[in-house]
Amino acid sequence: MPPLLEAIQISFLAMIVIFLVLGILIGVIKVLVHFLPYVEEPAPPVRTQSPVAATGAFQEEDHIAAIHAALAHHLGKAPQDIHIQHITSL
Amino acid sequence: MPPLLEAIQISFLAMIVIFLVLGILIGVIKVLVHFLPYVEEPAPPVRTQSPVAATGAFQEEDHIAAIHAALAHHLGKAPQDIHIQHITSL
Amino acid sequence: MPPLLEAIQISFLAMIVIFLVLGILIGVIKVLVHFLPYVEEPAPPVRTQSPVAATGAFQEEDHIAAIHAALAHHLGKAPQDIHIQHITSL
Amino acid sequence: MNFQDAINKILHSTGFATIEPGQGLMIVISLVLLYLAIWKKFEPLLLLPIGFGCLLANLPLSLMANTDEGGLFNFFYYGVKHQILPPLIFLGVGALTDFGPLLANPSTLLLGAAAQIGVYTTLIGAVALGFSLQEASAIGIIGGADGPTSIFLAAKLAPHLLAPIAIAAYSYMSLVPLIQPPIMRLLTTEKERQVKMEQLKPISQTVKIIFPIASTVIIVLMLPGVAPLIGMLMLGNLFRECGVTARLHETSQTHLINIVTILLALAVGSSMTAATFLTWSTIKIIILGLAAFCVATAGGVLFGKLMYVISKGKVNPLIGSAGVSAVPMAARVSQKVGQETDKSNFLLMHAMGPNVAGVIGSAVAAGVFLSLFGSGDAGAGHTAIEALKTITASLGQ
Amino acid sequence: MNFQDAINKILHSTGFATIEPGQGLMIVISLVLLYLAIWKKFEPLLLLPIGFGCLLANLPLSLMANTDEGGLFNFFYYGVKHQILPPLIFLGVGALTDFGPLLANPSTLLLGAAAQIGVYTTLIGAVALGFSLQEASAIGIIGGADGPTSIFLAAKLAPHLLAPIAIAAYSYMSLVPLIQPPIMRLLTTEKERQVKMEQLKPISQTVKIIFPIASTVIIVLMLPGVAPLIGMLMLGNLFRECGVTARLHETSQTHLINIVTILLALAVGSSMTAATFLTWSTIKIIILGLAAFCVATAGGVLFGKLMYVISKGKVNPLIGSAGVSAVPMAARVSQKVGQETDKSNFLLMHAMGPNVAGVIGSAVAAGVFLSLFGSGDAGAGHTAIEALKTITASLGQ
Amino acid sequence: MNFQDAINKILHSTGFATIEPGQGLMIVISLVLLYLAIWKKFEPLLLLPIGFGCLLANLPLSLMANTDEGGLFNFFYYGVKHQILPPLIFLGVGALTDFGPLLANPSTLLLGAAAQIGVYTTLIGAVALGFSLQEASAIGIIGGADGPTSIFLAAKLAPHLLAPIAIAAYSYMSLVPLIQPPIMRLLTTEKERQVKMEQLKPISQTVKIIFPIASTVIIVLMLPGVAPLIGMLMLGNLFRECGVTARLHETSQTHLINIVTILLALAVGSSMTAATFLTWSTIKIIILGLAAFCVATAGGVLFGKLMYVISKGKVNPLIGSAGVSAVPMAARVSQKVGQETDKSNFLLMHAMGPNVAGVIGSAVAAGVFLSLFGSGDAGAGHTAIEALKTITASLGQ
Ligand code: NA
Ligand code: NA
Ligand code: NA
Repeated sequence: MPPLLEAIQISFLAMIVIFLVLGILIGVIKVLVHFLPYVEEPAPPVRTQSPVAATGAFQEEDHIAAIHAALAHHLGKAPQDIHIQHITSL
Repeated sequence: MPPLLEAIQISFLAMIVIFLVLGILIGVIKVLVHFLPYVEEPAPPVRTQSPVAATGAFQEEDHIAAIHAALAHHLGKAPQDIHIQHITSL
Repeated sequence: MPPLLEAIQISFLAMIVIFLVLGILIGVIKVLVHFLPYVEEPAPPVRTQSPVAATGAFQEEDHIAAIHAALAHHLGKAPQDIHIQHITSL
Repeated sequence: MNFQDAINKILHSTGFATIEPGQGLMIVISLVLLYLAIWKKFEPLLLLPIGFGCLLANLPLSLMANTDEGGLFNFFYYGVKHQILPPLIFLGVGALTDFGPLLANPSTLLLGAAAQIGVYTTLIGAVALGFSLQEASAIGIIGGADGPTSIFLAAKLAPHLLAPIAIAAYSYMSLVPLIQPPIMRLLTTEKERQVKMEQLKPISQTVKIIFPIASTVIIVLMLPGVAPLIGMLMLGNLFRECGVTARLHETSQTHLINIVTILLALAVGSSMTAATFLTWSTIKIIILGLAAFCVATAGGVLFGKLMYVISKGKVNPLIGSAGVSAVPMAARVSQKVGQETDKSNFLLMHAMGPNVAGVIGSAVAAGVFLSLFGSGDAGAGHTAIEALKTITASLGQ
Repeated sequence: MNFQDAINKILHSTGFATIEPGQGLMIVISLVLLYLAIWKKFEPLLLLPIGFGCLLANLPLSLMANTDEGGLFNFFYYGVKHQILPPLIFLGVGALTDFGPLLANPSTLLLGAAAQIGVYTTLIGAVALGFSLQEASAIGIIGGADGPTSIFLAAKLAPHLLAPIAIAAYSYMSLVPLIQPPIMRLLTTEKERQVKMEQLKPISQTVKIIFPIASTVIIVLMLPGVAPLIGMLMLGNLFRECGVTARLHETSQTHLINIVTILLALAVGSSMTAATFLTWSTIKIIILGLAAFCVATAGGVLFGKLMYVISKGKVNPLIGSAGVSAVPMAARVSQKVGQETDKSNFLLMHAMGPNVAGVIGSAVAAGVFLSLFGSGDAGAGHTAIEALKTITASLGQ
Repeated sequence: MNFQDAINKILHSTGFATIEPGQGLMIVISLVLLYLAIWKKFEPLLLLPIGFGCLLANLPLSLMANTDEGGLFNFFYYGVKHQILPPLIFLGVGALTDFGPLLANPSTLLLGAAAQIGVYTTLIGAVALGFSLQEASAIGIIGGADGPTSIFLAAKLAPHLLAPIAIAAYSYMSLVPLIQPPIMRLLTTEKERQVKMEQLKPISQTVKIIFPIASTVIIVLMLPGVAPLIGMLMLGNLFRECGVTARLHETSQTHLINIVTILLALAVGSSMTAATFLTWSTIKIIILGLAAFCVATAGGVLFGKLMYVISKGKVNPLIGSAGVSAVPMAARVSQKVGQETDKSNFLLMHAMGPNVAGVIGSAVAAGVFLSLFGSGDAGAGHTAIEALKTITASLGQ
């Protein structure tokens, strides 16, 4: 068989193999996605950000915690090692 | 000597060797700890957190320093390159 | 040739080679620096810190952005995923 | 002979005097690569160290060519010659890849397959230009637009062509934003380019975890020769998705891939010597590589048009060109060309599906070649060629 | 034969057809390992890549088994065969380990020694089940609950059993929270479990620096065969404590240990082939390993009871079980079982002493085996066996 | 023989009994190195693992010496023997180095050249003390104050002297703050020390990018033997300056250099055995190394005085001593001695120019030696020696 003809035939069959392999993969993915559908995780309750919370005490605690962590990092201590005892308005 | 008997004897002697080696280690540790006791380092004076300081000016400086560092990081500058000139109550 | 004499002559010629190589390097650097002079990049306008800005609204926005980023990091979210809706004086 | 003469002789003894024209030309080529990497940002993570490796390899008497026994880069080249480094790169690529868009729209895998048409037409072209089938395969894979896959296959099937193949692969990957848009515009109608695709559905974490395992099993069963590449790619992705190996994920996608990139790129660069690079083969490979990229782009877009028809206008054919891989640049090109027609059209995430599919597609294409031409007699490709010969023989009767 | 036949033949030519039953079973085992690693969080940093390595090694014709010359994992396995990778893991372990609790209460080293009773009873059991003394030693060390030590010793004394030994070691380490509590409850009285221990004294930095150096000198002088393990463990700890090598400490405990873990685990996984793994030996090793863990736990707790008596009730025997190592899980088990009886009892830090002592203890136990059975004729173990033979001979007279 | 005797025999069988006096002395030396590294902060990143490697190598029967086939450190030593590790260290050094001050004041390169006078006077001294020319070269390079360069050259020209050369190089680098100031004060007048230098001009990014490429081409063309060192140094610097390879820059200057440092230092330490280290050569090398450092400092300062004269008082000769490299300690010494005379004088940035020039200077000096004495017959040095012989012959006529 002349090489060019062989190359053409190889190309043709190789494309078939590729489509076959990737086609099987598609089937597997479809089966997987069908039987293991995405289920939205219940939002972690602690982190809910309702508009109300944003203005209320809870959110404020969160602010303080963030500053607490920043300070801990700044002071080079573990967060549990420092206790914010008083926060004055800057 | 039958293998099982040999195994038992080996086990027995090996336990002796292990206890011997670790026993020597214990002795060395005891000597080390005795002659090189822990001496509490004098607390770095700058970082003392007396309850009084926590409400006073010093602590506030510390807060500002922390925010200063956070800002420096945020602005992508070295801390010494920025100067907080005024802090308004948010 | 006695080894010591050889060593002395080698040392002498080696120093010449070193000065020659580094001398060429100096010439290349001088040419490079001459033809490719340093041009000051125009300062990025957004980050200018005029004394006025430091007390004004712009700087305050920057503070908020910094706290925003810190909070985002603290909450483990991407900065664009959280919206600060209200900031109360702590 | 006086002192003056000695100094003169020293001056004339430098490598400046002993340099050969081929080395001089290779040094110029290495400087061009460095220029493209640094100032044109052509895949700088690869082309900068490749260019620097080429520079050192061609400075006379430096013993830095890949073939200099005991030379530094000879040790690095060991990892290319034995196909150790490309799979480790793929470990990092897997750790960096999100197969989510592909899983949300699995039929985009077909676009990743269609883009491999560039691989096979180039194979035919290479044979027509006088290369052997093995060489032609290694050249064809340039159309797959995956550096590590190209290096892996070239090191196995045509090590003497490794340098131009690697250079062509990375160069054209950088040129994707120039090569693809005209072809994409030519082959699509404005109506097609305006198609807005449905938002991708989210995928459960379990599917994301099972996918790398399942695809490894399937692909390696069918094409065992590509096991190191596909295996490491999917292991990296498993590190990423499984949620319990954060340490290994982090290392794979940062310092491990970086270290391996440095070693691999220097080794590839050190193989760019005048003897292997300054040949007609190199020029043919450069031309064939460009053709491969163009055909691959066209193949992806045309298959996209087919999907547009079959899906009754739900698939924008512009995402087909992303099937060449060159992650994530080809996907960005789809996005950009899409927005030329309609500013509110966001194709990026849709193009990420065929984009990562292209990585798998090229690895599969390499697997077919390995089962056809590799040592051993393994896999679907091998039997395919046997079947082919039987058919041909029976047709000839 | 027509085209239809060709396609059919391709379909039948895949690895699906050539797969052997042993490979199929090994693939199932690899999937079980992946399941345990990902969903049951069984030592995922090791068992996930081990499982994936096993999967690739057993896909037919992939050439990914440790014995496939020129295969990718064959190169990784080089580092296991020559005992290069386990010491590098131990460098990271040392960098991650705080010997402070051990130094504050050095007698807990005896608990780390007592837990090695699991090693030696298993040795006897293994000999009873027909293993040679060398094999039995490598199996016994599973009771030491230290993966790198087990792999190091198995690679030296019984490389053909490496795979099941490594799997057993890491699996049972993961099962510590299930295996230990019943044994601990059975062997202790409520009064013993209620013991609250005195707070640990702080240790000077100087002692923390001298300890790794001194213990290296002592252990290697007495058991030179274990020098690579103990040496690298203590060097890592010295990087941590000395205060002047922060860079090396950081690298040792993050990216270096991560890279080595990936290579080591894939190499171990690639040694799990049907020929070496699907044997009666494996089943025996699995059973012996479980026994080793149980006896080790019992040994630690019983010695803890002895220390309770000697210390007149100051030592809580529950910390004894932590002597098996499996850092830090076994220490957490001590804490948890302690709190079942008294919620206000915090044993964690006290259990960290025997916990890290268990790491040293197992390495010492490995050293004894190496001096008994390793090449060369070095160390205390060797002379011990000579002395033993003399005794036996004299007794026999 | 009873049980008592057996235990006694075990006790006497430990390495304590088999240790040889040479090993004992080497262990003491290793402990001294650890002491200097940890408590005196003598180059701890190198001297700590070197000392620990030496300790392990000299514990009897540990098989941790560099020459123990199959031993752990024998594998690490492979990377020293084949000159793989020092260039990788230099990749990191380049990534960490800012050549800006050198480019702003290129004539400081001459100070880096002048400091190499320490290398050559030591060469003469070493020959006078009976070393061969090759050995003398490797010893002389200690005066270059660059660890990786010293190790690279010693591994090539005098591997049997590697250990004392490496130890001397790193020790004296640590002692720069003690060795240099008296020499600097002795050789300069108060007026000279008071010179305040003009502020350095900024350098364009383009020049910073072209410099590592251009200097590689020039130096390797003239001295090809040093290609691995200079090439990797400049590649690391190119990673740093080019702005498009941040990933590779980050890895080169952190975890890659750290990993290589650990392997290199342990390998060097493992070569410190009694047989190679406890010789008269070592003592001579220690003395010659000190002389080299002193002469190098003096050479830099004296050339600085010359530049002071030529520049009509614009150059402070104190920056000359920084030409020995030992980055950045020698530059800090210039700063400190300068401030002794005038508190408002800031020489640090000015001293960084000669400081990094010293790194290049020593590499160039190594290149001269390699072209003189290395295998092959390459480079300017080689022809220089030929010219020299011709001259000598003609003079002799
Ligand atoms: Na592709
Ligand atoms: Na243990
Ligand atoms: Na120097």
